[in-house]
Amino acid sequence: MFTVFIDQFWQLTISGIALGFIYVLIALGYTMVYGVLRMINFANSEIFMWGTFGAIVASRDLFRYNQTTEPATGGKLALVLFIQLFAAMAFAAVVSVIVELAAYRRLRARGTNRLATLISAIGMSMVLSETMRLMTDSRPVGSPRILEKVILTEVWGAQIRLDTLITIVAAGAIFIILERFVKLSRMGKAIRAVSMNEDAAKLMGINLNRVITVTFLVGGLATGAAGFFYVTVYEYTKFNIGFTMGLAAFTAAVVGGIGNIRGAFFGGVFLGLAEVYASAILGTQWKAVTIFIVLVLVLLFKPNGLFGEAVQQTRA
Amino acid sequence: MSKTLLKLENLTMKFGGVTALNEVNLEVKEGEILALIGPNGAGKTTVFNVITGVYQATSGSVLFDGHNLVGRKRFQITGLGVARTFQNIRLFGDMTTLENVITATDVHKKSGLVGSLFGTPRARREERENRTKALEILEFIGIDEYSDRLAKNLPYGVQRRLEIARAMGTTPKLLLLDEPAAGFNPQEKVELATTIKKVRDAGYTVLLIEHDMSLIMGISDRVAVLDFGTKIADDSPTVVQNDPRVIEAYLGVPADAS
Amino acid sequence: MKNFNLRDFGADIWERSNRPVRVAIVIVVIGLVAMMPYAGAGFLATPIAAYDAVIVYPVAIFVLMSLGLNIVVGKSGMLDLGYVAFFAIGAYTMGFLGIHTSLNTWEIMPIGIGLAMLAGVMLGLPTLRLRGDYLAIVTLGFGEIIRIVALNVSWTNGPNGISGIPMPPDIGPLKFRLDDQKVFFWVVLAMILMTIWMIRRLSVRRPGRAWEAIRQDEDAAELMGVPTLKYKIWSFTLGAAVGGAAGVLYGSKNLFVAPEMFTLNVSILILACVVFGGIGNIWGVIVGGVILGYLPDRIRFISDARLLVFGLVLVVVMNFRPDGLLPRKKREKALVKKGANS
Amino acid sequence: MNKKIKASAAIVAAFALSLGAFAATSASAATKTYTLAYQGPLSGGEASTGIDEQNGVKYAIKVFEAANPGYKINLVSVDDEGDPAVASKVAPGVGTNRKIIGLVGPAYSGATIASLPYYKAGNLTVISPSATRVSLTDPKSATVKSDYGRPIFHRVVATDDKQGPALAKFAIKGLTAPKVFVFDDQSSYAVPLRGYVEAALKKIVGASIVGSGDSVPNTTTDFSPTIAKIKTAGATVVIYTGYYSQAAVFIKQLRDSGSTAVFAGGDGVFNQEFAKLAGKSGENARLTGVAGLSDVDPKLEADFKAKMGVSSGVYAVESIDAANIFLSGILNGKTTRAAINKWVKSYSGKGLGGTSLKFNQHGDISEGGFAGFLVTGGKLVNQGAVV
Repeated sequence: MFTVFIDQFWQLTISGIALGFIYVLIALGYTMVYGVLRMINFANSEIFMWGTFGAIVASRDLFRYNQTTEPATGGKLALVLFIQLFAAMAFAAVVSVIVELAAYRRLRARGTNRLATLISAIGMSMVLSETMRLMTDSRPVGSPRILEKVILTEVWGAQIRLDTLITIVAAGAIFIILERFVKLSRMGKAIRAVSMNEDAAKLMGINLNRVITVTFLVGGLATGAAGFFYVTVYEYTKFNIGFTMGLAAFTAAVVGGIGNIRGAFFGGVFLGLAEVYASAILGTQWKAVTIFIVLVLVLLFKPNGLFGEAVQQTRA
Repeated sequence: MSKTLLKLENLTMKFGGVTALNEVNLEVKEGEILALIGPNGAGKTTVFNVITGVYQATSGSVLFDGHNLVGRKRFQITGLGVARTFQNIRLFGDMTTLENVITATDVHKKSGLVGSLFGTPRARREERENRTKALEILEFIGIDEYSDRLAKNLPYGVQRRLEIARAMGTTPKLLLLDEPAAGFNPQEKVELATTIKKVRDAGYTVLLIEHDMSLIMGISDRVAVLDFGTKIADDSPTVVQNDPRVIEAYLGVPADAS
Repeated sequence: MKNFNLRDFGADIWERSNRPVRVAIVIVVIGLVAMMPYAGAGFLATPIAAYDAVIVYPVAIFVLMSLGLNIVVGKSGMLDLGYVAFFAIGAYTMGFLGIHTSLNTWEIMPIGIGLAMLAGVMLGLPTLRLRGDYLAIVTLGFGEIIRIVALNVSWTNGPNGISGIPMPPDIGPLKFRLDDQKVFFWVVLAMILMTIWMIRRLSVRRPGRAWEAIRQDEDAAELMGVPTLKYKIWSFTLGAAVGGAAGVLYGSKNLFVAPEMFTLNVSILILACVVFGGIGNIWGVIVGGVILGYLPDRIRFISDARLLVFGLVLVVVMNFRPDGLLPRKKREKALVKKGANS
Repeated sequence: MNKKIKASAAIVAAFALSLGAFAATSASAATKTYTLAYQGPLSGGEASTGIDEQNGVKYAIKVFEAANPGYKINLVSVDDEGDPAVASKVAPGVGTNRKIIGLVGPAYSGATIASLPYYKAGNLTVISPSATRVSLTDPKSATVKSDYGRPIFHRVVATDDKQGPALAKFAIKGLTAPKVFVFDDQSSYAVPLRGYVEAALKKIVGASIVGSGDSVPNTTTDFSPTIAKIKTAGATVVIYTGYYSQAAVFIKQLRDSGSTAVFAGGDGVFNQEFAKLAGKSGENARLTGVAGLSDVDPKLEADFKAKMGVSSGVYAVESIDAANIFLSGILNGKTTRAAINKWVKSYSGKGLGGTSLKFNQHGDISEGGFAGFLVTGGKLVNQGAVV
């Protein structure tokens, strides 16, 4: 049972961390929106899915890459990857803002019950995934190989692959940039003010609608970046990938303490590792069950997630 | 000397590094109106929260009618005979006035879900008893004309009184009133004072948090003063009023206008 | 006319009536609904899917499940995203006992309900202390766990599912038939009526008040002496019981259960029925279940785009009627009489 | 043009009823209209399978109508989303719709099992192009006797218990002492097939199954734990019994991890899309499947594309074969459900691929096996039948 786990421990750990960093960025989308709206943005998983398509559209239609094209190298590689990242983030951010306008704004203005907003968001995610399904004829879409996945080196028997390394470094960088933005910029401070106390923030003259739109935008950017990394690593997407990834990322956000940006980070990495370890030890079919049992245990002993304290106090 | 109903012994409450209550000792005698005063942030509501089980005391004990309340569940404490009102009104807005009180009267009833579902004789009898009792309480507090209005649509003053009525619904021995006169005009305050006295005369013991000095002086049998989580005075209203430490506490820290 | 509103209109008629008239109204309404299987010829007919099958599943079973979920979400305000778990437990109980023992549907029904309730208690005890979104994600996880377990253990026959589940035995002259599902409809209708009876009974008595208080202010409720955890578990368990009952009947009607029938989508759809129709309001929930159960089959002519349309409908309706089509709003006047004859 | 014929046919038919004399004068237009149905996933996540199959049926009907003027075949599209829950909702309507005299499908085994009771009740004959679960035609199937579809169920595709051994043999062909790792995708197609593959492997001398295998839910895209298991087990052959889209994601990750183990998959992976999605990593993958339309006859494929506007998909041949059996029945005047059932039971003919189509008493065709394919240069190249 544990032979695989012991034998391949470092390899699994690296894979888990890379997967975890993708979760971190999606979880960031959930957690930021939760911070300002106190709402699970159910459509975030579909925003992610649209982000993956953004990355593919960029490489396929902009740079005319196809399945038989040789991977790019050097400056061209950097350019293509950068444009892909940009496209994924832009796609997702635009969709995210549209979601806010169509599914949330009106309901929030009327100050109505949370469940209506939740159903509205669920409706919106159906619209998003169904639109993509119709556009792709329900078929999976492969991404051309842009990045040659060379094995750079081996550490303790674990392969360090280029795409893994790029994911960890770049996703980490994007996370830090966004975290700094929220911490230091004027807009970021406004976002945090709204997270802590909406009424007080309003009294201080913060334009709530703008703050919320920007939050969705930033959340969308993070989620879209996750879409880019997903495409780079797995070179594949489909209209229905959002659900599984979104669910895992959402769980990550909760484990970390939803509404808390640092929580999203630790939650994401934790979940990535938990998934990979559980799959190796118990079999991949029990992955989801293990995660949920861990989630329940975390919530029972730390009811607000591992980093959730700050949020809870402002809410009480 | 009447018997002690509630006794706080060396009650300490810490939140992280902040000490909200520090070794507080307090006795409430049966049948009296005891006012708990102090500047904002002195820990008055914390006392209520510890008594009613919202917070678990860091150390010390809360003895009520022969029971130690520390560590008990909140609804059990209510069942033993402690009921409270809330500083910021927390009625069940979508229920009627009457239902708000009936919900509280349920605490001493035996019939549960199965009995209610099948309409056992006991369940039916208890429903009738609850209703009668709730109506009596509303009449006693003087808001029975509102009994079928939704709580959220009531005038502010009535909501405040309903808070008291609802707490009385649990048939408490000790009634904890958290700033019952907040937001009242002088006329309403006078009426409230009458009501509170009436409640006491009906056999309830009252522990009261209030800022309005004239109200307190008018109705309290005794006044205890908290400052920074420490009890600094506990005596008759006139004595407390002239206690230099109390005056300092109030002048040193600007008192809340309300 | 400006203030016309169907719910108040209906309630007014109800209040102005005396007991015999009320009884008459109830009988007429039940009679009319029971005639529904005969109304499939005209406008109501569903393309492709058989009308008489559609009004059993999804329509009637959705209504039943929505009523059950409404006890949890609508009455006591707990967000449950894993309701499908109880449905699955009921269906698998029927499937397993139906082919391995000689018990019939009606004998399995209490077992299925009991197991669903047991699962409700087991899940509820540790998790119902959690609030809001945390509870939502934990229940969601529970729903997935039940499905994954069904997929991976041997007695459920894994992904192949259990087929050959027996139909219910005939009730006197009422025969269960595959090509004519009227009797199934009537059975579900009876279960719906029993559920409505149960909810109405409980709503005006102590449990209803306790749930209402918990939903509105859980802390205040507990401080007013409501044993909140106990009533939350009751609420959860009753919801589970209804879900389990629906599952048992579904298994016996469908003759086949497989894990892929019990995905998160079912939970979300049922929740959508509750919120769409009018959360907390029995009639609203019924309307929600009927519309959301029926609509996708009625609009099959737009074939591939129907889920898209369904999503759009959810967004639009929620934006313009956030409390659902028939919202919960207590009528102040109405309560005087209601209290009197409870 | 087509529309015009339809319209005039309708008018003529209407007149024919009221004015017999008039109808007699235009004998050439005495159109006979019959209704068949196709059932499979036409929307939802599995829609591409159903749409491909339905195109095959539509193509067969087009060809038939062109060859036999005077016949008009309506096709009812029964969308079960590949989901048994949906199937049991639509099947009663199809079962009681007496206009439908035969049904091609259902595409998936789960949906078939959910639908069968209703079709049995209505004596509606079905011929599935792709439901491969063994129990459907196995009267002895221990746990699930009720799956047995006689007398209405037929299929023109070979079953999992034939494919399992074929896949096992083809996967290890030419290898000495292969160490095989087998995993599935948790679906009701993949899990039983994996069972047959493993059973077959155990019988092959020299081959061994290594590791405990894996079951990877089909929504997974990160296969690193599975790859870790493969490496720990030191497998030289990896057999995946799921579908092509996951297979493509998996094989890329496997190759990127440096593994050179032989990869093999069943007819779920057997799809041109696999080669396309997997790119270079997919080279030399060994797949078992049945020949597609372009394999059978490139000219036929060209005609298909001209008539339908799209290329044929997987199971196109089977879908056309199934439709043709019904259509030939109609041509021979078998136009009631009972007559069609008799016709199908006693049918004997050749399919497009040259297989003889003759059903045994359980509804299976006796012939029909699996061919092995090797992915070469991004194409699936037929290596001939696996024996």
